Amino acid sequence: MTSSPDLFTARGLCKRYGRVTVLKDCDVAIRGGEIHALLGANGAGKSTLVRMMAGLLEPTAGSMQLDSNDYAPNSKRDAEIAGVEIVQQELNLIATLSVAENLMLARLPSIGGVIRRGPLKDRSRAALDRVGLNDVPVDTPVAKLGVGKQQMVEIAAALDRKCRILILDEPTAALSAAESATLFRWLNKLRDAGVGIVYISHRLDEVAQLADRITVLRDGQKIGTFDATECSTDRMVELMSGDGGSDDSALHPSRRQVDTVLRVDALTGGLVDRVSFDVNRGERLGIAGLVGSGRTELLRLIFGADVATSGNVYLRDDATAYRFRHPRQAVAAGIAMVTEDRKDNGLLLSKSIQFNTTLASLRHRFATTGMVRGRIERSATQTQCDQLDIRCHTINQSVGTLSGGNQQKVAIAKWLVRDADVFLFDEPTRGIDVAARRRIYRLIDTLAKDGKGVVIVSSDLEELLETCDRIAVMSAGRLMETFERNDWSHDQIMQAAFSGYRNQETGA
Amino acid sequence: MMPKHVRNVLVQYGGLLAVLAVIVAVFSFQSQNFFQHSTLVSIANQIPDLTFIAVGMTLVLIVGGIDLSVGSLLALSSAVLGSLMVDHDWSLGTAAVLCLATGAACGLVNGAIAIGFRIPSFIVTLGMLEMARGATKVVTDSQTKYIGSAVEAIGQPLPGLLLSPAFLAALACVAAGQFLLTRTVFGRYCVAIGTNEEAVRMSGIRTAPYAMTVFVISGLMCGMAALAQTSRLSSADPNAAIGIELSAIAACVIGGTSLMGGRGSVISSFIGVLIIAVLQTGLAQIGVSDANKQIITGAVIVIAVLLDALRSRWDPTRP
Amino acid sequence: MMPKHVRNVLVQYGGLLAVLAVIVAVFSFQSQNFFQHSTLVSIANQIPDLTFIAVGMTLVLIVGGIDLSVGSLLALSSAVLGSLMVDHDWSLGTAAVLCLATGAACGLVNGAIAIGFRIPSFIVTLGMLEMARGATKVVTDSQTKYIGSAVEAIGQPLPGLLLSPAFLAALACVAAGQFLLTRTVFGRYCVAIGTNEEAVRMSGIRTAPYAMTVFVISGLMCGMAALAQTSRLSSADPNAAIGIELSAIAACVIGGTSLMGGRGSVISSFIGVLIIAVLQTGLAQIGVSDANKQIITGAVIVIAVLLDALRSRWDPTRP
Amino acid sequence: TTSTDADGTGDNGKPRVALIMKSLANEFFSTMADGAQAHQEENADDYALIVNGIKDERDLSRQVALVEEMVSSNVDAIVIAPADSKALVPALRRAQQAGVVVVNIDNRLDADVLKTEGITIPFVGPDNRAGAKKVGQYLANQLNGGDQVLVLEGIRTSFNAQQRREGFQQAMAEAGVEIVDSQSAEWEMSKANTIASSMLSEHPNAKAILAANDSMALGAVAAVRSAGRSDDVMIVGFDNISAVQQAIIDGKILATADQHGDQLAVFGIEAALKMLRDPDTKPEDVETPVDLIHQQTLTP
Ligand SMILES: Nc1ncnc2c1ncn2[C@@H]1O[C@H](COP(=O)(O)OP(=O)(O)OP(=O)(O)O)[C@@H](O)[C@H]1O
Ligand SMILES: Nc1ncnc2c1ncn2[C@@H]1O[C@H](COP(=O)(O)OP(=O)(O)OP(=O)(O)O)[C@@H](O)[C@H]1O
Ligand SMILES: O[C@@H]1[C@H](O)[C@H](O)CO[C@H]1O
Ligand SMILES: [Mg+2]
Ligand SMILES: [Mg+2]
Repeated sequence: MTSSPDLFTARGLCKRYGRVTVLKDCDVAIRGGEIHALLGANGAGKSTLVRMMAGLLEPTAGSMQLDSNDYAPNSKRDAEIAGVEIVQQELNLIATLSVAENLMLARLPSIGGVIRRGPLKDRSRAALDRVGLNDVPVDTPVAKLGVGKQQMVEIAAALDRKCRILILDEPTAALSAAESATLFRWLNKLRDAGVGIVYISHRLDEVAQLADRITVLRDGQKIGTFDATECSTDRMVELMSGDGGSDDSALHPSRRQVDTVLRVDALTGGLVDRVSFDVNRGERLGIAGLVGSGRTELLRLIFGADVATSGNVYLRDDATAYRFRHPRQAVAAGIAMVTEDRKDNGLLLSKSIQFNTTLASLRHRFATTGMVRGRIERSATQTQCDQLDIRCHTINQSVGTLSGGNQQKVAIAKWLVRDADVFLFDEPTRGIDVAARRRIYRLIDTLAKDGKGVVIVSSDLEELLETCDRIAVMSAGRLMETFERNDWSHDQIMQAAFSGYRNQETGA
Repeated sequence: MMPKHVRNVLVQYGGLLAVLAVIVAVFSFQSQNFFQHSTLVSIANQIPDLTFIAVGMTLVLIVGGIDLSVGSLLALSSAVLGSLMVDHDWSLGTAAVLCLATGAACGLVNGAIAIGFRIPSFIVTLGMLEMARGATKVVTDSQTKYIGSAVEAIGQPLPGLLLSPAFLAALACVAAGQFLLTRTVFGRYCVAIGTNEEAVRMSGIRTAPYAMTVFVISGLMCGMAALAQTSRLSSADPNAAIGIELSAIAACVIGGTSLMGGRGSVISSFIGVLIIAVLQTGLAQIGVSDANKQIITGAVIVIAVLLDALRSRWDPTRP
Repeated sequence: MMPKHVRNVLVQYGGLLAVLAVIVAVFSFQSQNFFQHSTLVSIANQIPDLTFIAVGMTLVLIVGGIDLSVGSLLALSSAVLGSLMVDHDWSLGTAAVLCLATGAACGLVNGAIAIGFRIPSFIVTLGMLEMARGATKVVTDSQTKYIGSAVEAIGQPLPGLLLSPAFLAALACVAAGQFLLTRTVFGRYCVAIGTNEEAVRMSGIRTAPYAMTVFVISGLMCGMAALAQTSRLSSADPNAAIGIELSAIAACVIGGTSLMGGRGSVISSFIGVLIIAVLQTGLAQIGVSDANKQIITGAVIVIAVLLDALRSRWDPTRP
Repeated sequence: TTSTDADGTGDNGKPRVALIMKSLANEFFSTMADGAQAHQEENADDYALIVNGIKDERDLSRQVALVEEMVSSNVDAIVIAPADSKALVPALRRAQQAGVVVVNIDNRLDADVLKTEGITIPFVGPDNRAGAKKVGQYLANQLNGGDQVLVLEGIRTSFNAQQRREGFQQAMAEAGVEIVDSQSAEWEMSKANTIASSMLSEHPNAKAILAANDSMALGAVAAVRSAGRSDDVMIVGFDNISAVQQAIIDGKILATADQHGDQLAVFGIEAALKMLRDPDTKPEDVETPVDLIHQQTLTP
């Protein structure tokens, strides 16, 4: 690795909110032609740092230089002009505009203010094809895409812009391996072209595979910058958390009991086509698949968020066939669901941690005769904060001001407080750091131990391999195959994930 | 404990109370007759109508709706009261029950259509605004119903207390509304629904009954307002309360309630009502021209909200 | 190519056009005088005012704002026109320029305060509603300014065409507004800002100039409406257009514009205006009682939106 | 110029008369409408009637539209109580030009504007100034020179509001009574209540309130009552709507003027029918009576 000169340097960067300091005296240097990973636990200050680089946030103190010129962007526009692009952790698309308009939003091709629709279409088509989104029409409204596709659109937009520094804040959190691979190919190309890439991810194997250098943040402070070659994933964890490698992956104990707790029978609706499976008490069932394969839709059908056109759901050893028409019925029957898109339908961002944590169980656990009992509400919230290690100043802080990972923990806490027989998790560790992820795996293990049935949808296959008793694979809305823990392989699962589309092509 | 409480009140309502104090000070300075007992009594007599309506409106705005029909519902409820008492010789008590029921029933219709068919409440209540006004004309035969002293007790100061039952009831509704909003499951869910209805639904909560109830409350408050106004004027006027929806919404927004839902306080709306009422009374009292009255009213509304916005931007504890 | 285009229009506007057609059919059935040339001319003469205002309002609603001051701005612009022509003998041309400038300037003030200080536009324009009405009374000295034939040309049918310049200008504004909204960078940014202002800002686009411009356009449209109305009445009336904001917003919402911002169509708003105007005219012609007129109007507004909502729920291509 | 008659009288050959009023929610106008309807029923063979009003008294653009709509539905005559004395004239000229007979009732059109537009429209209605003066004089008899009184005006752009204010002023001036405050409550009860309450606070010595119509007088009654001054503040109104009659009997209102609203439209319609029957009649103004109403006139 040649040590090319620094393209970007930051010295003594600080960010304070009121009395709280979230980033202290941070020095960073990014070289042209490197992929520079930024690691740290949830709330360590990664997003804060890169948002300052991209002109989205004003530093409280410190200075930045680009090409050894002073660089102090006042807006994202300033940063773009200087050649700094960012893909943010949270989705930032305009739901009512088309995919093409979103892709080119700040650069709509026009003459005298009138949009040139030909070039708009062509250029956005090219940008989509580049990231493998060949099947997404450029004129669909973005609201019609699933979260994963939306994330891909954001990435496509960033890759389409010329830049010298490209910042990606957890770009793969909602992507499965196949999409991630396309992205990595492009990142490698850009690196070769001399672009400096800042890459934030909690998926350490990705980092190990991709990064040239690694900077680690802990509690708002920089721990150091390291060559990727001298950093194993264990070492990364150690640097981030400050203590030596913890219990790590203990053997996966099966908690599976004999009686079924959830049986899904030929459930159909939207893209989902006659999906059947069952989950025993204490069992963890993973659902894998490509982005857009219908996993989220399946969970929504089970939960009554969308209404199935046919098929049924059975719970416990009860013979009653359910087809829920409203999530309330599902919750009442004993199902909980942690949604994929926390910003959209998981959390009330402007409300406090406490408000969100107790929302689903207010009536059952925190009220007598319709009146809220503030004290037990507070203590239950505090317990969850401690258990899940939600990093916050107070439980009255609005959830919108938490770091992405900590927001996700609140979304989970809401259902832990509510309790249920069956837990549906849609991308439960999206944006969650390694340590917290362990904590959540342990938590899921506890749920299993208590005899709950758990369904986990995840785009992170490693996660499923690590936590689940069985993995079902969806492809194009159908459940293709189910693998037992003892006889699954990475390869087989990927094969199955593609199989639905292959059949489609040959069939057509 | 107590001082902290007082401080909280000051922090939360300080900006608005300051605006109110300034307005009172200016009028007292302009007219030696302003800051006196009779003015206060006259203001206390005027505000119950708008207060009742603003309480209901606050809740409706908080769940993310709007109720434009309040003026017509007031008129219709009042017409029912007047017609029953004048044309059918009902007693005040039973007629009052029907008056309240009328408001609540119309509110239920508003809610049922808006929520049942998922149509913007703006349109549903705009339709109701027209329909209820038309119904008022049918009920009264477009005649002002003069009821006379039979209905006056509600608005008359209680002996010794100097405050009318209507005023006390309005205060009680403000207190109850604030309690409902901040201390009950119902209130919490209303705030949640206004913030992000889909997220509430995905938490396994049925949103429709809550939103529906809020529209019924708003209708009921129109019935209360009708009682207060009818008693104050001793008559049921088919033209009553035209345009009051804008004043009520203004009071709520001055008090910091968001038109986008999810944020609001009944007490703050009440302070908004006070600001509007004091302004109206004061301007009429110092006798400025009609034109200047409007110019000043407009300016003060904007300035009040501006000051409150600046203050709360400065206040780090508020989101 | 063409058939697809036609189909698109039908899919997009079909529900509203069907409602309109039903209304026309019912009235034609009720009165042999309805479906005739002179009625159409009379409707065409009335609608320019509301059309202009609805065009501006659509844009304001789309960026997530609201403009309650439109009625007062119309009156003030009209008052300026009247006062200049009557009291200062200005020619129509120059006075008209100042009339438009008045509207636009007030719109600029609305936008500057609402956006500059981040105050809800509801409050700012409510303040402007009062202030501009007060100013109107100052300008006209609370007197109707009779201008006479000097101003009539604008609203008079062009020989041979049977349509007035005001009507043609209103149609042109609808077309221009729709084009602006769907085909220009400006329009797409307005939609984007109304959908998710934060995300637009994150994309490195400054939102303030766009939102500001939209308020100026709304003010300018009030000036246009003032020209149309003044010419129709040959006079500037200080009480003109009170309450027109509700009709304009109703027209927009009937047309599917969202009060939450981010969604709307100028053409649909225009169809909304037509529905309202045809309803008024038809009800006047068949001579139902005033009370029933209001009841029917309210019901039709709700039903129109209801039908459109049901249709679009059934239409799988719409989100 | 009777081209419209050809098809307008298509149904049974009866002439069609359109009555266009202001707010039908004001009792004054609903009485007027009832009177007209009763008259039409008695004379069902002579003419057909269409009654229209506007939402509130200020919605004049709608009233202009109504004129046009009535013309386009081929009525033969329009009898109108204009919401504005000036702004309606051009529309009425166009109606005349289309061959429609036009009669002005209640609120007189502006003479200068009529002249400028080059048309004559007969006015059928009371002398509002004289009526107001009568009421004012009756009140003045109960007052002493130097007493203070308050005035509630109607909408300032309408001619009859201006006339009534002048009538009040004249009567007070002649009696040496001082008007200490005069504000417009736009014909509305609740607005009048607010304004009267404030004026009473500001002028604790006021002895009377003169309201330009009865709705505002009722608002004033309530204001006086809640100020606890029912015994020393007198109130007068205008219109003699049914609601005030009880109040006058109860002694809460001193007097009002009856301008015979129920007859007003009838007089107008009769004038119009006469002009239709005989196109050569010169349109002439008709002054309708205004009578003073007080406790004695109501309790025989
Ligand atoms: N507006 C704000 N007010 C107060 N604190 C804030 C605000 N915005 C962010 N913070 C705090 O700053 C800290 C750093 O947040 P940041 O988003 O940079 O973390 P992160 O390293 O990106 O974490 P994650 O991996 O979860 O995305 C968090 O503790 C967060 O709560
Ligand atoms: N509201 C909607 N309207 C139309 N199509 C939709 C809608 N929501 C999702 N889809 C489509 O349905 C398909 C399945 O989406 P789903 O979100 O279930 O997939 P997923 O496997 O969970 O992937 P992701 O990682 O994108 O969440 C996608 O192709 C998506 O574009
Ligand atoms: O003459 C009438 C009545 O007095 C009414 O009360 C208001 O409008 C006037 O024109
Ligand atoms: Mg982050
Ligand atoms: Mg998904």
